[in-house]
Amino acid sequence: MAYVAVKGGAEAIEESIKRLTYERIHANELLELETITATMRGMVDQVMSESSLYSEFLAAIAIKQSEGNVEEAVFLLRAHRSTLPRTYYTRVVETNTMAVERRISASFKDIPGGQILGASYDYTHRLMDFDLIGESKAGMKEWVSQFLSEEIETTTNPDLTTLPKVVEYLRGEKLFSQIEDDNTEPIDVTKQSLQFPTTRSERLQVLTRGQTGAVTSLGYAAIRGFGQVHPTVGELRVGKLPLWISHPTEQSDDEENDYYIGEIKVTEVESFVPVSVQNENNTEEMEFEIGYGICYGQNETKAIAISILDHSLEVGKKEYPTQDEEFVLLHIDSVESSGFISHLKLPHYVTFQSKLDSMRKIKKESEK
Amino acid sequence: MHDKPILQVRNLKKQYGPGCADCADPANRIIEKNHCPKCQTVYACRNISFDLHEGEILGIVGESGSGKSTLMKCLYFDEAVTDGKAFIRSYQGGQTNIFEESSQQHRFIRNYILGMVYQNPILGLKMDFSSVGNIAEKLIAAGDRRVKRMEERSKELLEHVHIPIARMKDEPKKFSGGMQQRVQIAKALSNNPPILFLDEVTTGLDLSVQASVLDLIKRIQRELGISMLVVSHDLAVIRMLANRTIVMLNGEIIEQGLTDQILEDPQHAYTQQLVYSLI
Amino acid sequence: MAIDLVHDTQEVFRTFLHCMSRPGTIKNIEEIGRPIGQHEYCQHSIFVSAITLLDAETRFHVVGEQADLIEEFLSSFTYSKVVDLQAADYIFIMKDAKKQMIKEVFKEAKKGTLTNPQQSATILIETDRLSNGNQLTLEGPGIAHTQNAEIVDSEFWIAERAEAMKEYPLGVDIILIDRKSNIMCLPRTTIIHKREVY
Amino acid sequence: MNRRRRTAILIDGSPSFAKDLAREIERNYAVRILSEPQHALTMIKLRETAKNSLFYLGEVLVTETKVQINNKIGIGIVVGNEEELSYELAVIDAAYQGALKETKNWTLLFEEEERRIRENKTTRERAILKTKVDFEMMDVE
Amino acid sequence: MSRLLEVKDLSKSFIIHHLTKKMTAIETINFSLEEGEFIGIVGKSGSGKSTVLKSIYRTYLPEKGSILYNSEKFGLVDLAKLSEREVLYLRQHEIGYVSQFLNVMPRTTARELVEQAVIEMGRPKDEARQAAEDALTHFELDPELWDSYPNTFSGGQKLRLNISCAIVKKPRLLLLDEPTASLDDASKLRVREIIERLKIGGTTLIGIFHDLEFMDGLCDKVYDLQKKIVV
Amino acid sequence: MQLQTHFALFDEGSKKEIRRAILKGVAIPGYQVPFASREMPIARGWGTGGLQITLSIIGKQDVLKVIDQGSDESVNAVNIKKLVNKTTGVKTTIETSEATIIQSRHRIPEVPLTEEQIMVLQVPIPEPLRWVEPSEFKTKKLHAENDYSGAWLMLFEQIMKYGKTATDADHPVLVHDRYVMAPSPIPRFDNSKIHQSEALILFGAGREKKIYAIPPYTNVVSLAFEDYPFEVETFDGKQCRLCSATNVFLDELVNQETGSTEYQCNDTSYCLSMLNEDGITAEVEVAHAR
Repeated sequence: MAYVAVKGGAEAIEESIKRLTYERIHANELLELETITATMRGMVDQVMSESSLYSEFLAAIAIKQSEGNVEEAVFLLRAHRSTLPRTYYTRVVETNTMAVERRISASFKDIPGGQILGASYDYTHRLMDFDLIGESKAGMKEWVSQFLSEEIETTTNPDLTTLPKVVEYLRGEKLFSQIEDDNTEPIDVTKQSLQFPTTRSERLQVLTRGQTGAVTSLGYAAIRGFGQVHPTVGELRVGKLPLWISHPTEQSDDEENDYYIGEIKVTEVESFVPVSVQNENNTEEMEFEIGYGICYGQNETKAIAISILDHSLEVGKKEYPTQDEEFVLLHIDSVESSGFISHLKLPHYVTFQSKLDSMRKIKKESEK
Repeated sequence: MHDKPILQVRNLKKQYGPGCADCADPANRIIEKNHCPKCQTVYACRNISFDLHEGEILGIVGESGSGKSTLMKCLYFDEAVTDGKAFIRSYQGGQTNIFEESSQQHRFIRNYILGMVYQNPILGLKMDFSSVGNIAEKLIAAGDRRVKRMEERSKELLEHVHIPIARMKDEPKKFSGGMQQRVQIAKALSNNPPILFLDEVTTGLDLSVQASVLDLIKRIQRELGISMLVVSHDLAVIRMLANRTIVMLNGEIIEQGLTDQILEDPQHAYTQQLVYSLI
Repeated sequence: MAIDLVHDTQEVFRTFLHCMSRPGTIKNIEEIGRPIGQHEYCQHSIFVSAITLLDAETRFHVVGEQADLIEEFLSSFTYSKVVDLQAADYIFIMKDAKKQMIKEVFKEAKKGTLTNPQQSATILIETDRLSNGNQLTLEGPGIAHTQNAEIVDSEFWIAERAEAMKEYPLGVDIILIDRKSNIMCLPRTTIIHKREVY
Repeated sequence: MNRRRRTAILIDGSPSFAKDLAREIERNYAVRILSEPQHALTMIKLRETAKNSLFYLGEVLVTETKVQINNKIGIGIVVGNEEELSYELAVIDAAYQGALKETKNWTLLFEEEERRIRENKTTRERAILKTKVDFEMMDVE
Repeated sequence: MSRLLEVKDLSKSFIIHHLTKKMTAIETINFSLEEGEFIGIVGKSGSGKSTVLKSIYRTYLPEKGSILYNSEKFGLVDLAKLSEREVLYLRQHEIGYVSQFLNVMPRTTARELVEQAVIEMGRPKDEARQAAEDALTHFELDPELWDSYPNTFSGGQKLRLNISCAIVKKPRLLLLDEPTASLDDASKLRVREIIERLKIGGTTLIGIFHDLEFMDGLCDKVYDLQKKIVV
Repeated sequence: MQLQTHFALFDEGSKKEIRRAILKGVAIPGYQVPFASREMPIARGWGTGGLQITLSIIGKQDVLKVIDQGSDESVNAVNIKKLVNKTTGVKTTIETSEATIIQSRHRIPEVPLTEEQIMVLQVPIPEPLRWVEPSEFKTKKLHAENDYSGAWLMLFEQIMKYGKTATDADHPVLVHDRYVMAPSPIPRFDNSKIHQSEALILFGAGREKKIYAIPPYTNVVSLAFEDYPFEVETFDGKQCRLCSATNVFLDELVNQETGSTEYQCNDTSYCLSMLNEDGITAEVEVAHAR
């Protein structure tokens, strides 16, 4: 019997992947993972935040593998997390335990504990620094030792882990209502698909893992005109949060017996949004509400945009797309949006043939 | 006369909010108008009971906030009742409290037994679909699967409500308010529902248009014998249409009677005020 | 324990999938995960069924003389939470369950909601014997024409099951397991006719 | 010393600190590795401060090791790709679980390391505070 | 002859809430009516003539007393306490009411108006059409007007249309509430002829008329509201 | 440190969750069961839903066939097959009758499926009402209330506008007289293959996080009005230029040299088996490899 072979894509795929490797390495330059974690802080932070997986080490591998393509790096990390067991949940992290590295408020000129600029691009003049062309290791070393040896004015007992929060100060003033801790168990969107209407925990989780650009754009739209949020940044903090987990099998709830496992860097924003509410006498009154944003690493615009969208979705009147939870939450995920857009590259000739058939028949019908 | 009402409503209650110590007990509740000043709970409908008989038009009149529209929405399942019962003669032999049925059954009742004409045609029509499509939608919902038959029925109804057949494929968004309202009525009538709800159907229309819509409703009722519940804040509309009238205030029925009696011999202070302001 | 969590549960699942897709069809899982020692509280096929379906994300309930012991045993193995009948995703009715309790199960078990009919209980019933005898006739999706079935003690729950299914898509789905580890499934779409006995 | 404080000093302290303690135990006892250092995920549960409700911030990569010394199991979990440290943490945890005699002498060492961590923290914070904006009013004579 | 209607101790007053005032319109009225009789009600302006008719028709809620009516459908009933549904039935089938005012839908023709009255009784449409034409011919409404809107009619034309609507139902009891109030003499005469014809046809009537002359020889008896006696 | 891939990639917890969703899907034919879709090593929209089902049901004994747009050798099909093979070691085939699991995008093979096979279809947009109602909350409610007038109305409007229905692939179907379902973008030609199918058919939408199923021997009816019957794509008078098959779904190709239109079996594996039966030796070029 004769044998008929099919020649197809298998070889082409192999060659395509080889070609990709060639593109990455043909210039014969080696990028160490340490170089990425040490010098690409912004990219590493963005990748960790969008992939919802905190690991500078894995992010660096992903960035290297994807040649610096953030979308692809996020994709790699997300796929990798599907293969890892999730063994623990942390104790509830209270963000007032943050070791602050930067902290500002736009609401007050000065705040208890002070405006601390930390490391920020905000006041750099965005001029190209051509000195970077000839940067040398020796020069770097010298700069650092000079920096560290600079006289530090003695500030009495600095403790950046117990800075008071601006919102607490205003709550003391009764400008915000005191809110009891709400210990409702959150829903994990990675274990249970979104069901509308969503809970607050689902919204915050989707927002924090959202694509930076998408979240920023929608946050911008919400304050520019396609939404109704007019926020003031009450407090923006960048710093490290310590993590604790309880013993996996011991039943004791004694926190003294917890494991400390390390810390993660986050950006946290509380935006103050004036809203009008009806008071007891049925007259309108102004009150502040808080929009909350937090994300991995130092991603300040993203965290602020999250705080705007958080408030937008809490209002949720759907007059604007930015208040429509389905519109916002279903479209900001990097892996989902880039995946579906890119699937348009797949062949569609069967569906196209079907469409052609339908159109030809309609044409015939109208010619009758 | 012992004919069974086509629709019986008993002790229908609808509240927005949880209620508090001051207002939860209906017997000694301290509220202002229809809401509790303390917890802001709104008692939109309180213990509403009435019967709708075959072929009659029952008017419900009251100012905004009286609960009349909420009542209508509850009966059409647009809103869930807080408590109460309702029975429809042609559904399960009138033995089942329709409020306790599932949303699947509610949809069935809406599709087969009820018709609704909203004040705002946007709520009752798909503005971007053809007028004939709009009418067909209701027929489809009621199980019709023949295009030709639905097309014919739509034409017939559009003619009935004086929409030129030449415009049957136009979308309602291209129509005037009065025409939209007439398409909506045609749609609501398409599957011959035994019960039709009309919510402020002439509000916002020009006077001459109002007149033609009212006339249309009356004619339809006469010719098809459909039972109607007409909600309006406008006594003139009620006078034109209703045989019997219920007056609502702050979520309660304060008076009911023959329409001419309500108009000429109103008993309640509020009804008197309403009637005097009409004349 | 010689059970292979990866491949044995896959095999059991495929059996369930086959039987759920073809109500009335009988398949045997006696040999899956063998050989291992006797389980103290329930037969092996119940145990492998449980570890196939249950994990920390699910909630279950056992009805029978030794319910507490079986619940503790399965829970420690799967981390699945033991809950009341009304909240259970999976309900195990053991052979020695009181008949009154079986009726109770069908009354109280989650039937799902119209928006989320999948949020309904799956009931695993242990029975003495399953066969394709002609006591019952089954009809519905998954069955080409009709399918015969014989389920020992089914008279205790057939009417209650029908009552639980009265508003499709609400309902419960059933996995039957007999003493010889035969499996038969009755999804909510299956209509059961009792053969008249003369 | 309780585990909460102990693990914080081991992880935040200098790498050699944990290493030295673990080596001491290894020299005197047989350490059986129950599970090799491996990657896993830990989900972070966080309280937001607008409504004080809880939500999941995301996962963090951890390295986890389990060891056994004299029938006592020790667990080492640490954020990041930290094969060695996670192993050392497990060994030290097991040592404390078994209340091995070596641990009796460690308390002072831990306190010493903790002091060093605190000093470093102060230096770091002072440096950060150089970026604090000074709003003090001009003195009016 | 049998008794069709008996009014016993009928009183009616109005409470005007915003004036916190109670106005008594009629008090302890008593009279009765045999089948086929025509009773006229007289009294000076404001004595409550219309109140009596409206109470019988239930446009006013009777306050005290009873109005016993021998219904074909329900037997002996008290119109003061009868359910609204039953009152509506009687209005559609047994009791007619004619006043000088015309209350109609704005876009309804004279013909449709009369047809409606028949259709409301549950008769088929073609029968209603025939009955309407008969009535309009009978009451001498110019056929040219049949398909126009009644708003444009003269007083006499409106009245004849009103009567047509009432009569087409062949009511057993017809209430005439000053139907001739605004008519010229010629028109009044035609109305008188119509009433005479009704009487001959066996309709029982209660009437209020503005001028007493009109009633002369038409009524079998007259009830004086002030003296509270039948004369 | 051990860095090796688990059998079928997923951790067992993920598989269990998907399996539970599949069983509920089978029990409620045509109903879209929500599940916590995992992120996969291939992109969303590239078959992650189908792949998640395949990886959750597959066992060592299974034989897998993967097709994309009718073709076993399309790059996407090859790629998915490669991933499953790499993580499970199962045998793969292009022979429809040999396979126990067939994962496909946009086609159901021409060779009738059997009781022993499971068909897994990849679904981009599982919601048949999505074009009538963009909100997921509302479409869920419409399904709950058995209100499909929107879907019918769309067809009605097409008839009003064009004189006939204008749907192409993914023509909605009514399952077991209750749920309206998107059959995935298979051509209308394939709709009848789901009705009373001998094989179990599973549908997976990864990005939209839904799984649904059609058990064997289930009534599946393409939505159509009584007086405007459902019509499939027709290839009247056309036949495959290679195997001469008729009554199959054909690809329309332009002959580069002559410029004329030619037709060829879309199901390449079917075409091959036809050719092999005839004893013709040929090499089928897969024109759309890219």
